[in-house]
Amino acid sequence: MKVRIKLYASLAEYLPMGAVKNEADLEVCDKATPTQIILRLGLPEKMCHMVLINGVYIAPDERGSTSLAVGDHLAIWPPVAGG
Amino acid sequence: MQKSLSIDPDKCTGCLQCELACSYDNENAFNPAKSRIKIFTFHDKGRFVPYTCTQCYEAWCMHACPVDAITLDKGTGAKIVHDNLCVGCKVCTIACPFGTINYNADTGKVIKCDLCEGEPECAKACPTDAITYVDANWTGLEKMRAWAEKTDAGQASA
Amino acid sequence: MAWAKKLLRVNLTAGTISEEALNMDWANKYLGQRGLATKYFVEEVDPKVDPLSPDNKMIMATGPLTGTCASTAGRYSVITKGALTGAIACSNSGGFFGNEMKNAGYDMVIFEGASKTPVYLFIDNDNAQLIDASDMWGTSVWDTEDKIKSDHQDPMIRVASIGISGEKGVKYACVVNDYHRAAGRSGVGTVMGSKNLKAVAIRGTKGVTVKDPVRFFEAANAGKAVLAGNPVTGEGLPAFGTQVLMNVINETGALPSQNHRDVQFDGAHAISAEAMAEPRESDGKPNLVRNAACFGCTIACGRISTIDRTHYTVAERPEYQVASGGLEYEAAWALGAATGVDDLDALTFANFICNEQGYDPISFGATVGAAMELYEIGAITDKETGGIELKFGSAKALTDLAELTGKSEGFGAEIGLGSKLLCEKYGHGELSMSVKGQEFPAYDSRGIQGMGLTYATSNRGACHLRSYTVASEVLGIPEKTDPLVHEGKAGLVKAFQDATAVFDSAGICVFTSFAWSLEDVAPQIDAACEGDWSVETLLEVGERIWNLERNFNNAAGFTAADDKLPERLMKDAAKTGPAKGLTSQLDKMLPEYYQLRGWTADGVPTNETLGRLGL
Amino acid sequence: MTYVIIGAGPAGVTAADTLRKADPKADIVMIGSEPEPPYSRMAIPYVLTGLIAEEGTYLRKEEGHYDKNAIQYRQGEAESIDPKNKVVKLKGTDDQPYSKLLIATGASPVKPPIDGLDLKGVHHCWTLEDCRNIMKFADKGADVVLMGAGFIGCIIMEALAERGVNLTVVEALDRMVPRMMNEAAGNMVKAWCEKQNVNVHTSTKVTKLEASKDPEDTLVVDLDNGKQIPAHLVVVATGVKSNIDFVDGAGLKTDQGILVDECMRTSVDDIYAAGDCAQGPDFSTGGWAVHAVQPTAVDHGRIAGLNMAGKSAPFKGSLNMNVLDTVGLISASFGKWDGIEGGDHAEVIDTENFKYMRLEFDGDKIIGALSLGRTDQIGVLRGLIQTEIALGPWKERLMENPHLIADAYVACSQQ
Repeated sequence: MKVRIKLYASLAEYLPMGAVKNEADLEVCDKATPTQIILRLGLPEKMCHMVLINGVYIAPDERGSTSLAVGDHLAIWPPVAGG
Repeated sequence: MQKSLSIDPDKCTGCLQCELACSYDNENAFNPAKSRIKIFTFHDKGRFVPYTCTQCYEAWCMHACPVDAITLDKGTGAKIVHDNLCVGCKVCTIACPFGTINYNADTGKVIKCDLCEGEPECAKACPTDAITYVDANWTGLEKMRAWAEKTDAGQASA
Repeated sequence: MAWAKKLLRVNLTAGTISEEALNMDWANKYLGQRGLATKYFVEEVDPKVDPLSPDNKMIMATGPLTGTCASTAGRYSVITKGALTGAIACSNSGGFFGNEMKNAGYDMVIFEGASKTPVYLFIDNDNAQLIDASDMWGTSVWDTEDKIKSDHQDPMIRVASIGISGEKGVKYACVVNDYHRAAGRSGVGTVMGSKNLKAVAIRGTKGVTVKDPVRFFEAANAGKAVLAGNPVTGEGLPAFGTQVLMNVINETGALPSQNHRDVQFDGAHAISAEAMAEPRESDGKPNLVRNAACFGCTIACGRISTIDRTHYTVAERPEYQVASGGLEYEAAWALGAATGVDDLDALTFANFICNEQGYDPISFGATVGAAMELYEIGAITDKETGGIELKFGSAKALTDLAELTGKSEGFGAEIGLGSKLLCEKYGHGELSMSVKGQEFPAYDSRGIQGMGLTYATSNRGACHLRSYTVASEVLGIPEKTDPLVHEGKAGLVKAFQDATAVFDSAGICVFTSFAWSLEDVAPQIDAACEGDWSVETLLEVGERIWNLERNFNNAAGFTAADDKLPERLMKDAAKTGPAKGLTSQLDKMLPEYYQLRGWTADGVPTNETLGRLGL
Repeated sequence: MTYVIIGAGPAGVTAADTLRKADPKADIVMIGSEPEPPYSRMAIPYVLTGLIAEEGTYLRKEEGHYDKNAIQYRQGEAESIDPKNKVVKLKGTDDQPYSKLLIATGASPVKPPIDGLDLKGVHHCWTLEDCRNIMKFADKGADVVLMGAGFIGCIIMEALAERGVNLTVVEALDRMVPRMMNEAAGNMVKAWCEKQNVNVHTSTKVTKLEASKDPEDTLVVDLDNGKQIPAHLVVVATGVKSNIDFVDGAGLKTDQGILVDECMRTSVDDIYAAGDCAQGPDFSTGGWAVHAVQPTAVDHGRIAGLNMAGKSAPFKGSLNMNVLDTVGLISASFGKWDGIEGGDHAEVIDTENFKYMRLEFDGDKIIGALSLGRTDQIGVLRGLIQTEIALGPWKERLMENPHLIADAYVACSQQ
């Protein structure tokens, strides 16, 4: 199934080829979890501070058990802040 | 291996922590106006340039001093102003083509970078490694020295 | 020791300047800057005063750490009764001005009265004088700063000034120092303009000392190490600035767009930190030139930017083709998302103009957004706008209005009223996205529930900097809470409010709080300042300051009825994103908040609370 | 190899030290004509003020410096040079043979043709001996007349003022420090001095000095404007001239001083000259000039030493520059401070605060500068001038605000 991957700030360098505006579509297996995708893209785990599926925060201990559905948006940030 | 201050303006954010550390170490107060290192800000280019004494080999300030009040610290290579000998004549301040030795009207003496006896506070305080204290041979100060050589001859060949 | 223990009182009506010893009893109870200056202000000013009357006062104040080597310790605040809000106003600014004031030997400068003719205050250590500024009146912040430095032939003078907008009464004019740092909100620059005070210029070379230097160095260095080791303050902010939030908040569904009709913005990426770093087509260079620090700041989140030379705003105007203060998140949101404009160069240009003419990009952008909605519904037409096609998404309308508002000309004068007065004037007060007259910043209270309470209870009107619960609700600092629920938010908001009042009163930047808790701050204050300063004392100081401000507002005529959000946020549910279907739950949070604060159900501090805090 | 240096001032001592470094084994003989160890005339004013003792003026402070470096320091006054036999003849003592000779005999104060300059209570301020004499007279409240408000006169003035004397300065030309300052700056210095209670007469000449008996052992100074000023002490500082009379007959080409090339060589083989007695390359004009100032003396000494030791080190020329503290007002001048024809200049005058800055340009390069009331980073003016930095866009900024010199220097040299 296809999901949309969004990697921001310093994680942008891990985006797959062909990414536009920090986003790329990725073919993943059914019920893929954020942890699986993080591993596949080679993202350093401690850099994955904010993991959002469709804008909803996924806590670290739920990243291996929460499954994505077709067309879901998985967005990941390193530790950032602003104001 | 003798060390010297290495300056990388590209890394400088203009925070002035170096000036604060320098002034506190030397003047017992946080006072950028009394710092021996100075950050130049080029506003419309977004550029910050830390600037201090190069400790040139044959220092103009040292030679120009009429009373031998500036001497070479053989350990660090720094040219040191001895307050007990300095008479405040200011000849060194016009002799130094970098303008990095300055008169302090409060004390009637001149002040300049002395490399903090080999542990420069500015380098310690710099949060971005724009100022580091490294082996003398590969420092950014070479650029300043290159300019220095244009000032007169005898400098390089000495 | 840390405090200079001296203040300068400038009576602009009489043209007199006098020195006073700082009230150290008050300093021990209110620390400095925001807290201490507010104490002076409420003691000296009638809460009912018209903000623009000579009876209003304006205080520029530093904190005890200002000018020391503690990280970020270069701050100052401007305290007055806000021209935009009529509430207590305290706007905080970085740059290098606060440090210079401390080095000249003053903790604060109190301005009272109003000058008959334009003047500026020049402080050269012990020598302070009011100087005629007639030749600067009608010039921009940038020109004023240059002229003062040139007149005194001293490029090291630090200047805080107002632009034309502040002179002409734009309600949200700022005080701008160092070209692009600003005490930005609530119209503190408008008050300054009403006093005919064009600028304050300072050269200070006296130095700042601390109580226990050895311990202070240790504490300050420990603090710096925490900032450097923290991924947010050590890596994220320097590299991406606050603008990194654009995509975060958009993804979270809390990015108010088009006057808060939507909570997400299609153009978010185009105006984000990521876009600022991308090479542009015309010259291959990114918008972002580099990051820059304020005085003593080891984070360096500031942006220095350039505008594409071929862009319509600057193609014929080389003076705007140089590097200058770039977009921060709140400004980018207001100039962009709030108006639906996704042209990064246009936003950067508007931001330059805000700095150059000294007015708040948040209130400006939000007001333009409101005006665009008024235009869309036909409440204002081309006749009022002078032919500007005021459509959501129009970069040209944004930049034209930026220039007009800077000079308070044409429809810019209307935009300069702020959204509340503008919307009321055209019969749609409900379209003003504001609290106590001050426009919201960049977070939607439906998608981040705590921010609704933050805005509603902020003593200076809607503001993110009074309790930045975004840190917890979205970013997980210090720990993650759920942004969509209202439970627990009253306590969260109170805790943030009290702690923030301490940061604002110490002379340091609130951004340190992404890494520092008061456990990191207390040792620095304790080593620098006379007296004993623990986390507990500081928290009490914070709570005391909050109640002091609240008391002033209550006396000024504000009531619980002013602690409210616009109907749109209470009734119109978010249309997209995680908060889809949700409205703000303010009515559930507010009573709990009052209770936690020790206030009556009407939002008035009880005698018991006041007594406990020594008020 | 025997290097002989006549003169033990800054040029001589610097040359001796340079020679020792460059040629560790050679014999080095330095001949001084005064009884004290080599000392600095520049420091004499600070003895007058009491800031330092006489030892504080010594050019080298390290104990046994000359012995340690095998520099033989010989008392004596050179009478003549015999280049053919390579010998320096000394008054009343043995001749000094040399392999290579450096003449660094400095300069002496000139005595104007005025009656009464030999009277008791009239002194130059040139040697430590002069200094001791002045100190005998210049007590607090004493009436002191200073003849000459040139560079040296002004340096002494500071010291005299600090001793609390009742000071009157008489300068023949129309302004103070006329050779270092233009009218605007010179007048500002005058106004400042008057503010510090120094009586200043410019465009005024001393016509004669007479002894007075009322009170005993004092003087009366007659001025050409008819005024008479009583004085316990008269200090004569009306200029100096190079000490070169003794080289007559040695075949050296001379003008104002001994002419030297860019390696400090005189016209005679193996004889070099340096310091106040040498007329060396002038950076600003490309010609030859005597620049009787400390930085030039040590530059000369170092260049001469290197070349004498066989290291080729041509000199780009000395920059005429001065720094002066006139009773607390600090001024500096560099290079062609009076500009060149057709060159631009930038000038700001702040009369109220005694601040002045003037830059002289040749195209987009700075060739000279005058500054009053500023000390910060003032040395960059030397850097800007001597490295001939093309300022480009910075010229316009300096034209607007000449106080941006340091910014301009850093911007143009460190980018």
